[in-house]
Amino acid sequence: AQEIVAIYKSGTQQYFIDQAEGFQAAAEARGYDSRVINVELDSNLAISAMSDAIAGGASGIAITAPDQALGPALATAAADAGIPLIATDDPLMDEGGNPVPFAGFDGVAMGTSVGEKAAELLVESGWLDGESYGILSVEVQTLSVCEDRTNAAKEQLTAAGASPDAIVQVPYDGTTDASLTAAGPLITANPQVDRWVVVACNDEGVLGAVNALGNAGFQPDEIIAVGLGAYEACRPWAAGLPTGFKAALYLSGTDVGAAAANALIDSIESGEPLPLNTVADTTIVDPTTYADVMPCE
Amino acid sequence: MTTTDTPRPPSQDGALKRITAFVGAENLSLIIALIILVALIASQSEFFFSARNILNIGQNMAVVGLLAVGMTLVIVSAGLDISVGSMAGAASVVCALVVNATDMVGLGIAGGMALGTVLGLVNATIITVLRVNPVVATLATFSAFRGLAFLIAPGGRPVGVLDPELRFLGSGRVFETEGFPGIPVSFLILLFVAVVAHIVMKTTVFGRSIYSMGGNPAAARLAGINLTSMKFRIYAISGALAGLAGVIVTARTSSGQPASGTQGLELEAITAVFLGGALLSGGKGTIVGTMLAVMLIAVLANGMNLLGIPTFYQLVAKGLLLVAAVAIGQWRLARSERQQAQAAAAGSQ
Amino acid sequence: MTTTDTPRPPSQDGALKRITAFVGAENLSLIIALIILVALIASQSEFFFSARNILNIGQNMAVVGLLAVGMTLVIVSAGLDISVGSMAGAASVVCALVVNATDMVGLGIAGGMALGTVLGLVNATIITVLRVNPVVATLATFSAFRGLAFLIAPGGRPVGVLDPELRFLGSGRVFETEGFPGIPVSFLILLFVAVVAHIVMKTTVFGRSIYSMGGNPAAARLAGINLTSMKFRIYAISGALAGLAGVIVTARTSSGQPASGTQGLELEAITAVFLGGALLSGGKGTIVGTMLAVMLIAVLANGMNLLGIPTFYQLVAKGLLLVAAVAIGQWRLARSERQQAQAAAAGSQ
Amino acid sequence: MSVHLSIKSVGKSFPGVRALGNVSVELKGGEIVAIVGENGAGKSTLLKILSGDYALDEGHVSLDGTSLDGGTPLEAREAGFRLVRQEPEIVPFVSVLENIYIGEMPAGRGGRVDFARMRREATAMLARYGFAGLIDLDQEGRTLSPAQMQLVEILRALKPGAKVVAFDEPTSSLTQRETERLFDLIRQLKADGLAVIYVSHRLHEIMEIAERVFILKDGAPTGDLQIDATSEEEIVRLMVGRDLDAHGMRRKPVEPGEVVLEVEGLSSRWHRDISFSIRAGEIVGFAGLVGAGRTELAKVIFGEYPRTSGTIRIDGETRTIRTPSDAIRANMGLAPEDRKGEGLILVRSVMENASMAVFHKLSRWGILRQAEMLETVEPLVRRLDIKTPSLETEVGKLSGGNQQKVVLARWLAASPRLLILDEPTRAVDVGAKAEIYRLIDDLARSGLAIMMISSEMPELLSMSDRIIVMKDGRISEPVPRHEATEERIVNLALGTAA
Ligand SMILES: Nc1ncnc2c1ncn2[C@@H]1O[C@H](COP(=O)(O)OP(=O)(O)OP(=O)(O)O)[C@@H](O)[C@H]1O
Ligand SMILES: Nc1ncnc2c1ncn2[C@@H]1O[C@H](COP(=O)(O)OP(=O)(O)OP(=O)(O)O)[C@@H](O)[C@H]1O
Ligand SMILES: [Mg+2]
Ligand SMILES: [Mg+2]
Repeated sequence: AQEIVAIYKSGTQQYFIDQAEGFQAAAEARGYDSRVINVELDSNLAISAMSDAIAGGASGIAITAPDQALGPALATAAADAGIPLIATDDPLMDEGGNPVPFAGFDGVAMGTSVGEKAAELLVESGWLDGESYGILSVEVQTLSVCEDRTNAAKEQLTAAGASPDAIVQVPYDGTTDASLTAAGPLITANPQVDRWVVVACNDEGVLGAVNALGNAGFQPDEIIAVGLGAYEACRPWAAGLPTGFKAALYLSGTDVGAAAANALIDSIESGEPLPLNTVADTTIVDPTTYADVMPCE
Repeated sequence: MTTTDTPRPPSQDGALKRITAFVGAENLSLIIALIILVALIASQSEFFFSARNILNIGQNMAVVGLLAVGMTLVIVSAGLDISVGSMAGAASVVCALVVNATDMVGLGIAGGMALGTVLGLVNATIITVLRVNPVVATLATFSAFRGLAFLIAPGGRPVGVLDPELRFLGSGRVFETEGFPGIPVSFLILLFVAVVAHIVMKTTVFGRSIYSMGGNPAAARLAGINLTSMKFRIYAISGALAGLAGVIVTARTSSGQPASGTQGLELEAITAVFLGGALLSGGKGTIVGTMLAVMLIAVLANGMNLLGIPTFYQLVAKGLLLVAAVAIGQWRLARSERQQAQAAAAGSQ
Repeated sequence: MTTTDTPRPPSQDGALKRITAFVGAENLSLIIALIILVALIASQSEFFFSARNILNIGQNMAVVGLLAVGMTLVIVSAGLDISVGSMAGAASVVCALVVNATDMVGLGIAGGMALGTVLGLVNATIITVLRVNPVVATLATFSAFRGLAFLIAPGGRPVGVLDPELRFLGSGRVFETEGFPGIPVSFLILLFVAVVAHIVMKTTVFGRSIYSMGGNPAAARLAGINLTSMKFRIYAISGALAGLAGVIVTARTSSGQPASGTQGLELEAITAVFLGGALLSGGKGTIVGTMLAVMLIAVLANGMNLLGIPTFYQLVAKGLLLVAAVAIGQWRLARSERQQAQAAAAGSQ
Repeated sequence: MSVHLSIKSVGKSFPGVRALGNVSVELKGGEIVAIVGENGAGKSTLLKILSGDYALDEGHVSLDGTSLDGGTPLEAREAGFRLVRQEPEIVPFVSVLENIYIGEMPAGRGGRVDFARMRREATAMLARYGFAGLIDLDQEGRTLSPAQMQLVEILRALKPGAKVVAFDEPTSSLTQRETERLFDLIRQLKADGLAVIYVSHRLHEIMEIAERVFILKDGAPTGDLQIDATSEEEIVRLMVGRDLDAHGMRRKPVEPGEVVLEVEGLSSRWHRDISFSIRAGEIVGFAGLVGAGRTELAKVIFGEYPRTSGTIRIDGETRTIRTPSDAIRANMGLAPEDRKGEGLILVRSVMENASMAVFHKLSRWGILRQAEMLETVEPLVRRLDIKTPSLETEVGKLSGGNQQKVVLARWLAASPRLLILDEPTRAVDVGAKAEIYRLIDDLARSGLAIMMISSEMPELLSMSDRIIVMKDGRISEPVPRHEATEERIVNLALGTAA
């Protein structure tokens, strides 16, 4: 059987674990072998993984690159080997500046959705008039794909009327614990704020900040936290506990993985080039709606 | 002359001298660095000295602090344990799973620490029985235990755990009163562990044997100290404390984190131990020094976050602080030796 | 008896013995581990032995290999350099910026290596002038240089660079013919560096002095070796090679990467050096051993990717491989010493 | 108390050497037995087997019926066997007190060390055996001088429960006075009913203290004699297998040449205003008590320790010497007294250790030339009769005496103008000692200036052209050879009237 390969920038984040599952299930359903390689946010390893995949006889490759700057190198490698390449989650450009076929939702789109939802909740809450509110933007400042998300979210918030001065940037490394550690002092440093909006690059970042707010004595109704991924947000919802998580963007990794696999296989079988965009759905979920669209464990 | 770790008969010195004797002359430079740092931060942020922020720092020290205490034992014994972060990750998952299954926080803590201990014994076995040097052995288990953590976690995913009692361990406070925000439980745990470790290192046969075996393994072996059994005990303790750190990660983040929450922790802990005055070659290092170093690093991180300094500058600042803290110590040492030499020269004239 | 690194006068032994003499008896265990591993992988994947895949492995070794060569010098001299990955990151960015600004690949390479050298000299200065121990010093610069890399990169973002010549360095091949995919340029660079380093370590005054100073610094100093200048040279070389590794990262990824691609490399490089037989206390270690270890790790990574082994199992497998490779070596050493002693006893009876 | 140590047909091999074969000897309480043999004869190996450090390959060892065949260091110690090692093993960052009690600290409740009791016992021990004032119990191990390290080893052995105490070359870092004190101690142990094993290369000491002498050659016993019934000559013959002048040599005076070393007004942390000179062909001996500062003087001259004032001239030229490499460039060489700590790189080969100081001379464009290295080292190994399986053997695997010869080989290879020898015959056997004396003499005759620090009075008296006595960082007027007597030197060292 022919084999298709997926390369993911991280194998330890739930979203990519889901994506790998979707990718492999779709391949199997259509009688293809599949392999998944994770590169743990390492650009150099991503290049190695790409050449390993090609050397291993892959007929098509899907990749979520750790960095969008890798686009030209990856596109050239695939073109040289004459196999189809599809970018997932983070769009890539080839050497000529043309987009590589893409499946999923990009970081800017994610950040925009999160920002929109947060802005909507903020406007509804009425904090914009009168209350002293702040916005915690939890960011991995060393990772461009993360910055894309939080920048887009912040843009939406300010567009909806939030003051740019209200934004407090919380640097972390993508983990819950780091977010918790970094958010603590920043909350302390803004004692005038009695209501907080929280956005981040992932659910872990939001969770850490929400926990830090809890530690600082904030009640759930004083927090508007919008998750990204929904896998942490859904837990208190499922348990029926009050929480600062008011909504979250649910990304179905499984769907993106399956869409990428199917697109690759279609192209291999038909000999046609890949479609430029294979769109998968994103959904904003909240405590009342999440159960319809996602599992929660 | 530098201080030794043997308690001397109590003298009639002033309080200052007694403090110096306790922290050790070498650690004075850490205290100096800490004071300068605190002054700098406090001058820039009025919030630094708020009770809440101080306690916040204490709380944030807990995870690295626990690892650093275990690492101090390991490094003083002339070993190294690079796997602590991975052990903490595995223990964090086990703790979450146990609490979810049994609803008993005590069992969760015990489970996490037990796993840590077992993994520590695995390290010791590789080092003693297979005679693999500690750096390679724990670099290997650094990888293997991390893999294990993901394999334990169903689907390799973080395990959510919402038990309020467990949460109390991570972010609860005791002695909370009007105006005083209370003392974080996780800090109290660290404090307790550090004090016990300090006493063990200073006054027990086990502790003194660690200094001997680290300073001169041949001498220790020939004097009848069983290096193998010592290593088993030391790595088991390091593992158990890593397990406890993992439990606290679970409690703080309300989820068992196979890797996130524990990445790079080994370097943090190692940094603290060396900054606290330990030597790579073993035989030297104190719990007091390590804890001061942990505090210095935690204050720096807190201060920089408080002042909203971006990550890039934080990285540079952390590097500079480390160099400065050790360089101050070296400079003081050199100066005091020069003075002693001059005094000796003058005296014999 | 264990081997030493001094070449013996050529003898009339068979080819096998000469190979053994070259790789060193201690490294035989690495070769055994490598053979077992290759057999295992090849039995599972038809692609493993394809020329393309073999060369692929060579290409993937380049970055870690270069760092490991520099690290070998550092560790043999009884030092440690934890900052190599960060130096590579900073050099990667500088290389990309220079190539973008000047369109001259040579300048980009020079720029990256020059920055690495300067940062290496910074390490040496902290270690010798400020007398900070190498672990703390390079843990500090590990953080500071990473911060620097982000500060150099405009906006802290990766710097794209599309120069085809630079790309050739990262993924080009030479001697390409019909049926033979050619030899990767990056592998040739590593090979060249490793051979030079091997010759330097084995036959030059500088190389032998590294062994001496690592084995006993006090004795080396009394024998006239200037430890300070040695350290400057050693850390500068480590920095320059880290710079070159950074250049290759840029070439491979067609972008200057401040961190991604260079994170965790220090542990990889350190792992290779110790796996290759070096001692933490210094004075021992060879380039051949290190390169074998780099190869072993690269083959493992490639094989696991070929076979599609999930990340979690990869982590565990890597740990097991490390332990097994060293344990085999220890076991063989013990056995051969026992046999030699028995031979000596029998001989004189 | 009746003590009975029995060693039956013991054998032990290392890769490449059979260190001991078929060695049997019995020892009873109240006896002082010397073990002698050339460097590498297996003396230390035998003692290490008894102390549980090495496992024996064949044979049996028992002490008062307790078998020590597979013994660990702990079992050997508890059975009552105590070893004062040739190379003291000191823990650097803990106090002398802890160093003494390492491995057997008295524990109170909860495993807490009873420091007060340790201090009491140690103080009592120091007083009882006459060592009070020689060592500070709170001093860190790393600050000890070699003699003090030796003392720590001795104190470790003397803790209660000892039945057999073995001394492996205990006097190699001790001065005359300390040696006498040690002999008093040994006699006291004998009177207490303990058995004493005494290993030394100094035959006159053996004649003085031992009652029996057990002789090893190449790992095999060649004699077990009552001291009263033998002579130094006979012992030497059994040791080396031929006749040899056991008293070393009386050096014939030579006409000294130009001044090579001139030290003027040198002061340092340890020294005040020291001036002296050494001429080509001259050997100047440095005498003094332990702690007098001789080793430090050597290191100050060699640039290892800083000086606060003073000038150093070599061949009339003022040289700036701030580091040992400056000193080597100025044609000096220093063979340090602590060969393990400062002399040798134990994990490297004989070849490398011997050629280290001349790497530059043996290389072209920075590349070492194997052939020249071999040409330089091989003759030296032969000339000094260094016993080693090969030139590639790690120095750490050689016997103590052979290690010392490797240090000397290094400086012979460098052919300097001034050679500073700090305790050059420490732990060297009689045969090799005579050889080293001859070498030093040869070197002097070939025009070298030699500064020889030694704590062995006969060696100083027979080898030196002049003797300078050091006390508290100051030096005496040089005592010329014909005026030098043991009495005069000791008086100068003690500061008692001459
Ligand atoms: N650990 C070891 N490994 C290998 N060979 C050893 C080891 N220890 C001793 N030997 C060898 O065993 C032989 C006996 O050495 P030993 O130290 O017992 O001699 P010695 O009689 O004490 O000599 P010296 O008077 O020089 O101290 C020597 O050839 C020595 O090289
Ligand atoms: N590293 C050191 N730091 C501080 N003091 C030292 C150090 N080394 C030696 N000393 C002190 O310097 C003095 C002289 O040292 P040392 O005992 O080596 O003299 P010496 O004349 O060479 O004696 P020996 O007969 O043992 O060779 C002693 O008081 C000693 O304690
Ligand atoms: Mg001996
Ligand atoms: Mg001396």
